[in-house]
Amino acid sequence: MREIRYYEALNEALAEEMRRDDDVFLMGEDIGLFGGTFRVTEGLMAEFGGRRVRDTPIAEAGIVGLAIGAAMAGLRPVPELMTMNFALVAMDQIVNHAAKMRSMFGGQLNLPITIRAAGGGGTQKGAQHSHSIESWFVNSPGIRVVIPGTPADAKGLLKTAIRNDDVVLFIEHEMLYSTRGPVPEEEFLIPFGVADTKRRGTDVTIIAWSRMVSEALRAAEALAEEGIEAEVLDPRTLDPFDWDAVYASVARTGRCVVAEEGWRTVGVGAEIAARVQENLFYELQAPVQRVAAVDVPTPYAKGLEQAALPSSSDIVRAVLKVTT
Amino acid sequence: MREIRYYEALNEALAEEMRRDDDVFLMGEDIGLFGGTFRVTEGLMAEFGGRRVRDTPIAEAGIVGLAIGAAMAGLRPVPELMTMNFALVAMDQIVNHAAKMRSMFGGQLNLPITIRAAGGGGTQKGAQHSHSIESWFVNSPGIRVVIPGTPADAKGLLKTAIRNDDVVLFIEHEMLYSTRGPVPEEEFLIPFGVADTKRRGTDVTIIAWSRMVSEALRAAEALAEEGIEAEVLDPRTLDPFDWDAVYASVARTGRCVVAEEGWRTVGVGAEIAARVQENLFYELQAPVQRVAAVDVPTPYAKGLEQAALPSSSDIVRAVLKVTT
Amino acid sequence: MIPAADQIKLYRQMLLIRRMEERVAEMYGEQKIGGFTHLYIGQEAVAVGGISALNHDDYVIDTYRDHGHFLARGGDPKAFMAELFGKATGCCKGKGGSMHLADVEHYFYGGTGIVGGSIPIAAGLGLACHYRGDDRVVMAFFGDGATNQGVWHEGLNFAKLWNLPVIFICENNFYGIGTDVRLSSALTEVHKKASGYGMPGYKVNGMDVLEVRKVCDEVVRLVRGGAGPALIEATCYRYQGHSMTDPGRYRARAEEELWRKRDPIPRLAKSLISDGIATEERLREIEREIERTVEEAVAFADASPEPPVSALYEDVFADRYPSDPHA
Amino acid sequence: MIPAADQIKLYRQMLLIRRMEERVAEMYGEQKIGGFTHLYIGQEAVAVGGISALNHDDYVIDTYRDHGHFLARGGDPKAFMAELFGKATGCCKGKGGSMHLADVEHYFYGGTGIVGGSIPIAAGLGLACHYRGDDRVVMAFFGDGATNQGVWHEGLNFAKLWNLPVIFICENNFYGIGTDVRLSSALTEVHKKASGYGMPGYKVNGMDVLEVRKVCDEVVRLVRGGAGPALIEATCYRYQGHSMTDPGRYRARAEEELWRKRDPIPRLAKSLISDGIATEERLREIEREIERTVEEAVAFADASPEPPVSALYEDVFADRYPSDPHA
Ligand SMILES: Cc1ncc(C[n+]2csc(CCOP(=O)(O)OP(=O)(O)O)c2C)c(N)n1
Ligand SMILES: Cc1ncc(C[n+]2csc(CCOP(=O)(O)OP(=O)(O)O)c2C)c(N)n1
Ligand SMILES: [Mg+2]
Ligand SMILES: [Mg+2]
Repeated sequence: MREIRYYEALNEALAEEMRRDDDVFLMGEDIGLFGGTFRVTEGLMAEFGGRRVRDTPIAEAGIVGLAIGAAMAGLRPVPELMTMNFALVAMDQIVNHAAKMRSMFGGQLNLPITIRAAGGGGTQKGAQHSHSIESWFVNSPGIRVVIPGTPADAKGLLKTAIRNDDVVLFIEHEMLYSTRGPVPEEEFLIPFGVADTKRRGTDVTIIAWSRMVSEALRAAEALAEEGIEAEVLDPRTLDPFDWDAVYASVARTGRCVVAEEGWRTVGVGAEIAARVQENLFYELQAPVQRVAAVDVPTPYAKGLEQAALPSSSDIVRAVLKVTT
Repeated sequence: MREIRYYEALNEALAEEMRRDDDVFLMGEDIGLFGGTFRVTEGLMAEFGGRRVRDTPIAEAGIVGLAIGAAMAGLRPVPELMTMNFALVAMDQIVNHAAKMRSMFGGQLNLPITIRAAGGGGTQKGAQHSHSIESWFVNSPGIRVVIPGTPADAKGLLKTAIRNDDVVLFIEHEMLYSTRGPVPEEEFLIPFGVADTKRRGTDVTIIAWSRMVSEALRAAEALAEEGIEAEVLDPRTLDPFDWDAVYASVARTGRCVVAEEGWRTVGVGAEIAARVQENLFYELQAPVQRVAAVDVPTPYAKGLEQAALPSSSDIVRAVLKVTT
Repeated sequence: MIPAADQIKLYRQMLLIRRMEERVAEMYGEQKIGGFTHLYIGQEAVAVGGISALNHDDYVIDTYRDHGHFLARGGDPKAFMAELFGKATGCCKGKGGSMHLADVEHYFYGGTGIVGGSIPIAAGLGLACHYRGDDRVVMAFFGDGATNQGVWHEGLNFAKLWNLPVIFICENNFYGIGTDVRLSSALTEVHKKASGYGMPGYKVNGMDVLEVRKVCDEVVRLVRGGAGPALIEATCYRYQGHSMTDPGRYRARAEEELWRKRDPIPRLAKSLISDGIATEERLREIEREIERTVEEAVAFADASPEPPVSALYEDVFADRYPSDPHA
Repeated sequence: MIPAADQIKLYRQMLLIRRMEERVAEMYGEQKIGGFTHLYIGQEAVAVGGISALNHDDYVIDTYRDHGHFLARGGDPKAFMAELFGKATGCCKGKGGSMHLADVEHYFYGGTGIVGGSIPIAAGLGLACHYRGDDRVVMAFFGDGATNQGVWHEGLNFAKLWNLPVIFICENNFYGIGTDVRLSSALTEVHKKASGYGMPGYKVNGMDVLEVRKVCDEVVRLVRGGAGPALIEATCYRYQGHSMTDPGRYRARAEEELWRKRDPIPRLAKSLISDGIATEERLREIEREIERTVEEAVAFADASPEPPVSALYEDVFADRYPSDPHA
């Protein structure tokens, strides 16, 4: 299969869905003339023009608000917040407006909005520019959370998100944009709520998403050399969440490690640990371990940043803790 | 001991700290001439004047921002956001500015800010006005989270918060303001990070905070009639968190139920369940159970709201699940 | 000159809102209505004058003080009262309540409980008009307090930047809860805030429904014609407290009395009679019709069923998945 | 007329910033500096002209494009370069990086990475001046793009409402990343946005340090005297891309060349000489001194130690508790 980059896969998904449906349009900072901070929207202004690819002021709450209004009127906006860091100024519009409106209005309308943003750290952008705060949105009802870790997942899930009739937060990752992977040439969609087994194994289940998928795979290889076969499961969507796949895998392996880039305390990993012990109390051979960021604002200095964020060696350590 | 209401206890704390230190001042919507939406600041404008009790525009991000600036210059602002619902428009100032600044600046300054806000639902205020989102702030490093469930805790912790040199989010509860309880006449402070055992018991540990403390106590009484003695532990501050107290209690009882008013998925209860199973894997007699709000936007209709939010009977059910 | 039939309709609508709100207050007292309930009494001329200047398929969007606009937009009084009662037959199936009335069929996109929250959404509705190339307009109502929120600024900038067909109507009742506009806004003449966006700003007497209607007719015509957004400040007064639990002690009696003399309903009644548009008898008849409507709405709401607990799990998403909560 | 010694100081500071930034670009190329790094080259006259109008204990606050202001405020060039290198000797111990330079001793309250985020904070510093009754002022620097953020609006409203001593300086370089100000602001003449708050707005040529200084002298005098806040728009141009990774293809060559002709440094050099304030030799001497300063800064940064891993757990809070993370 051909290999393309994560950002190219996203770009294809946007272009295909825009060709398919005139109601789909993009808005965001520097997505048009500039081509997108991470090149995801490159060439789209040229193909679709300024009506459908809209450069905006730096006003993320406004961007989400406009998307809500447009969706109320039946359009399918795909607003970009550039990065998840800027979702913080738009929290109220995302969580208290977009996510609750359908419910508050008794189902009178759909809000088919796909909010795109790049999450994550790892490139020394410092405390304010390194957020992995998917846990807040998973905590908030009324919004789907999609967080692909490979080019193929990025493409297939973005297409599904755009066709989905609800509010979707689509979290990309700054460090993944340039990574390559096989992506089918022909059209495909990936359903929400279906975890993907990125590696089969029998001794431990590692649950990882976004950038942690590749870290988990790297860890699994290192572990294989020690004779430990790790299964790597990528939920791909955190809401809906494929609990069945998690339970099935952990029931088999008896051991579970969750790896996430977000802060440890009250991260999504906490939820996974809580549910796994609830549902597999007697099957678990060891406590669920969590690998996550240290609970401090991400520092700028390279060494400190690396110490703050989780990596494959932390995953290896956590697996060894429960398997030896 | 004399009994006073939760809002009166808070009012005393503010007045005492303002008398003690001229650098302490209040700002917020309707806190001055109006006396505070929940009467917490009643009479303070009369005693301290408009310099120290400042009515503001409806601009919560601005309110927090101004508090940051004032704290940078050495003052000790106590901004009020009226309710936690409005913290959503101020998330960036709270989490990405206030909470991170000390760290980003390498410890060059302290930010002694106490942000007060009323959380919680239960009075039919609907989806946008019923938030218990303490989990987001517990996830965010750099900010303390204090959440008292009784008048005495409210007073003692607010005084500590105001004297504390860091950013504190002080979460009150709309339904607690009018509740009464014993509060010492003489001055007292309650330290952060020290859980309070609200009831002793041997069979199960119920961890609960804010409004869930009284629900847990009610549940414990009902359980006592069935011969089950529940210990009720109130962490009172979620950051710092008194893990030792939790572990000690659960090590004794072997069973743990967490009750919180926030949404279940990725609530603070998830973190507690995750840590307890990590640390007491072999002591636990049954999986940690969580009692929390159903993962839907809180509906307005009374019956639906009651079905959405957790109550003492849900706690009883959860305890019975692990004890019988 | 506003046609006679229209003037009667304006009268009927203002009176409907007034009488309905009076009943809402009673029902709140009887605890049939709960939560936050913000009455519109005193401000009727703004909703009625403004909305009557619209086509049936123009968009309207609102704040939590949304009872008047819902009714002025033609929302069903029965569904209105049932919503406040938290009944399954309410316009939002009892899930929204007073602050979140919506009626998509009438292009009424509802109330929000977050001050200022609707402003960028209004611009988004305007964007949809542009995007589709239709000639609809958007009318957004909000209070003086909302103009100091960040999103208000963002919404107005977007609207002007993209020349969106949005009429922003600020109901300046001089207070945000208990806070005087002079303690919250650097510019207390709200219409002048339009200057920061190069947008035209208008000021109207919000206690005179005919004036509101006249100005809105003109502004709607301009905006529909492509002139870009406009800001209208309608000065008015709420006669009751901010919400049902507010005794309103922060306002001077004299101020309240002054504004009660400007009541928009008797004012229109007087001119209808003096202009020979209606007789006193006709107005009494309208009053009786409205009383019947109100009674029917209350009876309907009373008789309606509560939403079943299963409703808790509905309407959150259009698409459902196994991990969604369920009964 | 600005005193001769001051003019030389202005020259020295602008040149220091320019040369330092050129070295920063090199060091970024050598990967000694990482993350986001936004150069200030081209805009030196704004920071230098503005900050030189202040007392040493007035407050300054900034955005992520903060190198120039840090240096103009008297921040240590060594601590500056070490911070960019992520070293323990940096002004923020290597924890802040390019976007978060701070120097509290010099009343420089640092950069924020969030566009507009510093604006209400600036008002808060102004509030502290009022609260304490001292006669300090606050100077807040930000870009044209920031003026469309919600908190910008909130901050300006607060400042005017409470008459706080804040000078808001917009460095209008006509772009926010690659977006032309005409595509982001309904009002492109940023100083006119002051009208929405009843605040005075000034426009200055941000490529002429003497003009910036003159206007700031006057505005600072007024603001310190109690006149309330002011907004200054300084038109200027950044010569490099938005950040180190931006080739800046969205700008026309001709436009860039035009602005390069307006370079504030040769402009001041010329007038220093023609006004008899300095000889060419003196200017060359300054250049040499600055080169030494720059080299020393780089050498210092290079030789400095990385922060130890234990630093990760420090500085987050003033008070520590057992549940805080630790090594
Ligand atoms: C963001 C936000 N902050 C605070 C509140 C609490 N609150 C509800 S109504 C209100 C006053 C609003 O005043 P105004 O906009 O003038 O509208 P009015 O009530 O006068 O119609 C406030 C502060 C809120 N709902 N949302
Ligand atoms: C809230 C927020 N949104 C987006 C960004 C990404 N961003 C960084 S700088 C910038 C452009 C800012 O332009 P301007 O304010 O004109 O300042 P300049 O870079 O021209 O100095 C943007 C969009 C951000 N840092 N913060
Ligand atoms: Mg008002
Ligand atoms: Mg700019």
